[in-house]
Amino acid sequence: MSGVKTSAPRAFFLVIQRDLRLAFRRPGEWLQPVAFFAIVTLLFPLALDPEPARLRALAPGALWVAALLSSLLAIEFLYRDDGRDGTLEQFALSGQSFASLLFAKTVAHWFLTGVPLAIAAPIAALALGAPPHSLSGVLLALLLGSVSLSLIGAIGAGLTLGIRRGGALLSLLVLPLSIPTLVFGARATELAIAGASGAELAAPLYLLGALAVLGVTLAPLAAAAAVRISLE
Amino acid sequence: MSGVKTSAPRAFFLVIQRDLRLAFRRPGEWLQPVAFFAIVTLLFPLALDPEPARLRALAPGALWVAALLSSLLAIEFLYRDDGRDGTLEQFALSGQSFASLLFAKTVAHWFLTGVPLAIAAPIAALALGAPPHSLSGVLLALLLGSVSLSLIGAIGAGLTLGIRRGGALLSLLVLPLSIPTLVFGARATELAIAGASGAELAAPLYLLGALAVLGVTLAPLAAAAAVRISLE
Amino acid sequence: MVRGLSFELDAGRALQITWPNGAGKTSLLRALSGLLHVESGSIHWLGRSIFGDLRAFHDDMAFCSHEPGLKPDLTIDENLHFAAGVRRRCNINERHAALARVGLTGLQDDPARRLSAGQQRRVALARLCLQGATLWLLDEPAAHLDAQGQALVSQLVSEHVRAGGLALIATNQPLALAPDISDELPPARLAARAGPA
Amino acid sequence: MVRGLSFELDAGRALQITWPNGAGKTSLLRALSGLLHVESGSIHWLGRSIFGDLRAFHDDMAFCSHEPGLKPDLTIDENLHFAAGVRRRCNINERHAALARVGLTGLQDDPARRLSAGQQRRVALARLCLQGATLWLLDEPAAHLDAQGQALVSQLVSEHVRAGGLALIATNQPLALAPDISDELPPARLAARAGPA
Amino acid sequence: MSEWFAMNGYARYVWPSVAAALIALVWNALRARSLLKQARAEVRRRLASEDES
Amino acid sequence: MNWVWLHRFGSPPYFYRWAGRIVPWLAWPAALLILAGLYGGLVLAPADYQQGDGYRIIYVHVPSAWLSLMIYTVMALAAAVGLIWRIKVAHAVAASCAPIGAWFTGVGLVTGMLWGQPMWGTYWEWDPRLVFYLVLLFFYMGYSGLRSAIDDTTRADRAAAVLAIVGAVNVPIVHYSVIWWNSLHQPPSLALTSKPTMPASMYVPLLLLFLGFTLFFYAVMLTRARAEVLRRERGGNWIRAALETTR
Ligand code: HEM
Ligand SMILES: Nc1ncnc2c1ncn2[C@@H]1O[C@H](COP(=O)(O)OP(=O)(O)OP(=O)(O)O)[C@@H](O)[C@H]1O
Ligand SMILES: Nc1ncnc2c1ncn2[C@@H]1O[C@H](COP(=O)(O)OP(=O)(O)OP(=O)(O)O)[C@@H](O)[C@H]1O
Ligand SMILES: [Mg+2]
Ligand SMILES: [Mg+2]
Repeated sequence: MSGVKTSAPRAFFLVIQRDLRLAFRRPGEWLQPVAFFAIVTLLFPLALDPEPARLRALAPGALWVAALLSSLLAIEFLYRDDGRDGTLEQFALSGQSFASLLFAKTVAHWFLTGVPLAIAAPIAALALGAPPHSLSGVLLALLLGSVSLSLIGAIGAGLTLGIRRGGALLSLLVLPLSIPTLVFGARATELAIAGASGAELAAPLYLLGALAVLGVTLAPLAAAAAVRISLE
Repeated sequence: MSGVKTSAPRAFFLVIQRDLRLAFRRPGEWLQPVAFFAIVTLLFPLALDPEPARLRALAPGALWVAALLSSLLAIEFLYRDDGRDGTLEQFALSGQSFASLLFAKTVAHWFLTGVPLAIAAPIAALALGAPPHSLSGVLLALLLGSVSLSLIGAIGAGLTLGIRRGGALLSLLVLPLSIPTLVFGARATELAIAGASGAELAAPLYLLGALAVLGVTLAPLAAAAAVRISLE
Repeated sequence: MVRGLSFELDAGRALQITWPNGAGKTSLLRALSGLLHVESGSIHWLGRSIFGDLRAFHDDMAFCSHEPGLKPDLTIDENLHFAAGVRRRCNINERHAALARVGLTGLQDDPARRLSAGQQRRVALARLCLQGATLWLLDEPAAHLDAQGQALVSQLVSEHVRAGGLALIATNQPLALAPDISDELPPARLAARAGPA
Repeated sequence: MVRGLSFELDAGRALQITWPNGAGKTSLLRALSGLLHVESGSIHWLGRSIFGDLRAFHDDMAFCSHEPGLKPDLTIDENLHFAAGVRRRCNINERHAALARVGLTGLQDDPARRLSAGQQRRVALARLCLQGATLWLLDEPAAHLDAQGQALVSQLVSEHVRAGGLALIATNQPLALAPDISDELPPARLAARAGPA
Repeated sequence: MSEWFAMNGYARYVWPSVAAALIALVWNALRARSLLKQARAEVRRRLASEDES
Repeated sequence: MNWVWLHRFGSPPYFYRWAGRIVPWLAWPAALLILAGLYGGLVLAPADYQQGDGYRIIYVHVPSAWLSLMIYTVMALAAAVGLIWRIKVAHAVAASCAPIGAWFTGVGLVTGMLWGQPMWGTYWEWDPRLVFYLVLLFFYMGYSGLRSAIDDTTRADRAAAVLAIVGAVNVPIVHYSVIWWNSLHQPPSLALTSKPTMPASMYVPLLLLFLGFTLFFYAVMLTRARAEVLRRERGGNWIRAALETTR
């Protein structure tokens, strides 16, 4: 037996690889949040009678609320299975940095939900009557925003890990924290749809980026602490 | 041992009583969907810059999308715990009508989520700038709507029972089915906020009622069948 | 996944299934209880196929599966009250008697969440007694139980059987049952089956 | 919930904990592994408190808990690859050797979902071997295992111990271990503790 | 007096606010005391049961 | 520096007795101050030259709103102490803060809304200060929700503590929102540094109420914390003694 100890980066990528493979075994599963996003954005034209102007005014709100909710829906499963079947316990006892292994899971999760979301958003925006030239802005905003959403979500997921009905509680914990992302993201989208210049658009995008960076630096530690507590 | 066999109605109420008691052991849990509802409605004014007129125009859509999503969030747990810990298996082997026991669970669930939702809705409507006189209409619409939402949800919950990540899939199954309820509900709310007369309001409310009755007659059987399949 | 298996069990006897892991014990029990669809073959109870009137059959049958099926938030007594009450009326004295029987006296008002693996199993046994069924289907009844607990199981089964009941037990830790009331089911010819159970 | 317990274990020995249900076996193992916070008392490994450098301690320790910790969607081999790989590099031959060791040859490319209770246990044992730790903490290693499987466990443990390893085993089905390598832990004085574990 | 209650027409804003504050103060005070009483009683019960056993 | 005092307060018996002794000294002054403040504010103080008598809401709105922010700060600090040094009493304190904080956040909201109608012509406005204050309420709710959702007291303490600390970012946001965003909400009216803009007859009652509310909070919180400590200290034989000696 024995064999050399696995290096930290190798373990990191092993976990990412593992989660991606698990996901691709069930493509249905990680596409669901996107489908959810699509459906929710479509609900608005149904619930309100859709005149173009009104819809366009509504678009940023609808897009971002839908994005926030679907990322929330997805993040609930970030740790759940691994927690239930004892994998997290094994991670905690693996001799590797727990935080980095969990961060790897978050990264994989972002690839599987954040990126598809960002790609789906421009299409949904079109359906809500956004002009084509605005789409790049929409995409960029969601790409940046989804990073911090995933990271904030990771903390919430950790806190609600042990709990039988994490779902609803999770949203109660995560939504308030996500409000800044929501506000700046929607602002950026609104400007993009209104056809603002790159310079105007930059401001909210920078803020979104700043939030993302902040998240990357702080969230993994908080998440690891939360998960450790839930494992106790 | 032995003792008389439990009569069908007695078993029905026993299950309701059980679920209510379980819920009241954790008040936090069944209040969460309401909190979620509150937060989601709050997200819209944040995402859009809120001038009263625009908000009021948005209110019905926001209210009903939020209501739909939060009832979705809650329904996910209708069978989950019981399925996991083998209680449903015991129900299926109890010699009682499986459908009626499951229907009892749905009724309890509606008391715990539908009713609070209907009570919270008028307040949220106020925050979105609906005039006070419209609130009774809003309440009535949600009270009726939530019934069919719970029943439709019950079918979806049954179908996704065995599945590890029911959440997202559930929404895909349930949202399309709930669209009629959403449309009529939002219409009723819109009329109420616009200050329509009782007669005008009656039309969509009747339709909501019809949907509810339809649900009560059909959903329990479908749900029971679905759960049975997931148990196999 | 099990093929070419045929047996019958008459009142007053217990049948132990001690096939190796993965041989299909759990699957067999689930099939017999009507939970799992049987691909071919038939199951009869009192001479009639159980699928004729499943509910009547279930009235006479109790299945004790891997999961104890307890609600962590309810006290042990409440758990029994609801779980058993759905089938037969049973008053608090009966319940406490049953708990005493499985050696959990005093714990009746503790939330079930506190229980250890073996304690939960014992509650499941208490429920089994309360359900007052004739036919018992037990899957690994002795798992997680300490020596004294395993003796308890054998005792419960033999009493039940001696009182004219039937018991079908899938287990890896064979119970000590008097030969005059118990048989062993010979390993069935195994065959791969299509698709998940 | 366990109080006033003190023991030490030297290389080349196994220690069996056969306390009755609910005595605190699981809790004790979790505490020793550093998962559960100990209210009072200390745990030392190679003379140093484990809390000093928990990760170094974990490098030498493997914990095999109630849950097998398998991913239903991954094949058995993939499960081993990822689960063991996070700790030590191990190539496919090692993995297949380990599977053969626990009597699952031929199943390596089946999805873990298919496995029965006992088969899952066996995979967990294979993982344990691959992790190549010095100290083994085993919780109910023999649960759900048939006779032949239980023999396997005893064998694995004795080999590990004979090769200078340590093993701490919480079980209700005591393993057949040669007395020269194994002791039993005397029941600890139990005491109520503040709040749940 | 009555015109003091009237608050120059602001009565319907001022008094509910004051009421809200007072309710919060009183309720919290009473709640805290009852919690302490309950805890004490519960402990007493437990100690008693320990004594007899 | 040494942490002896911290650990002294960390021992349940000491805390229980100490709190029992201190509470009366907080409660009665609080009652007097609040009554005096209300009398001064609602009766003696003159009507505001522009807001008329409507401004009197300040005497309940500002103290409650300010208190709710202070309570969250106390809660987060206690939680951090409990998390770092594993001090149970600190967790008990944090747990006792949450419900009180939620109550006064509610009062701050209600009174604010009641003030908003006459002043801004609307009960609710989607203004940063108001929104983030609402978020504060959600944090209190989330904290309690998380606590009640976890069975295991120790785990509940620690998980909730993490949340409390994370949520602390919201407090400065609420406080400075009026300055950061151009909000229609009043800017700070009472700054300890600068000379107050309103006559003494107006701001003295406000000061009394600030003080009264603060003392009131500590009295209530400590009482709740004592109950919490009793509830948790199952097997402590000091309890027997404590029950006889302290009231
Ligand atoms: C729903 C509506 C309102 C909410 C949620 C609200 C919230 C708050 C909060 C949280 C504070 C404490 C700030 C701090 O201590 O850092 C505060 C202070 C204050 N509020 Fe409001 N408020 C509302 C409406 C109003 C209205 C309508 C007025 C007057 C027209 C008002 C006047 C004040 C004043 C004068 C202060 C003291 C400022 C300071 O010293 O910081 N508020 N409010
Ligand atoms: N969901 C499933 N899909 C496909 N095959 C399955 C499924 N569940 C079990 N099997 C297969 O059926 C066989 C019998 O499974 P079963 O759980 O009945 O075995 P068992 O006798 O209960 O074993 P154990 O003693 O370990 O519980 C096993 O070989 C297993 O691989
Ligand atoms: N979460 C918990 N909260 C409170 N008490 C608990 C908790 N988990 C376990 N206990 C108690 O701790 C004791 C030991 O539990 P543990 O699971 O360690 O027992 P065990 O020795 O593993 O029993 P078994 O052999 O049945 O697995 C039990 O009496 C149980 O009631
Ligand atoms: Mg089995
Ligand atoms: Mg155990």
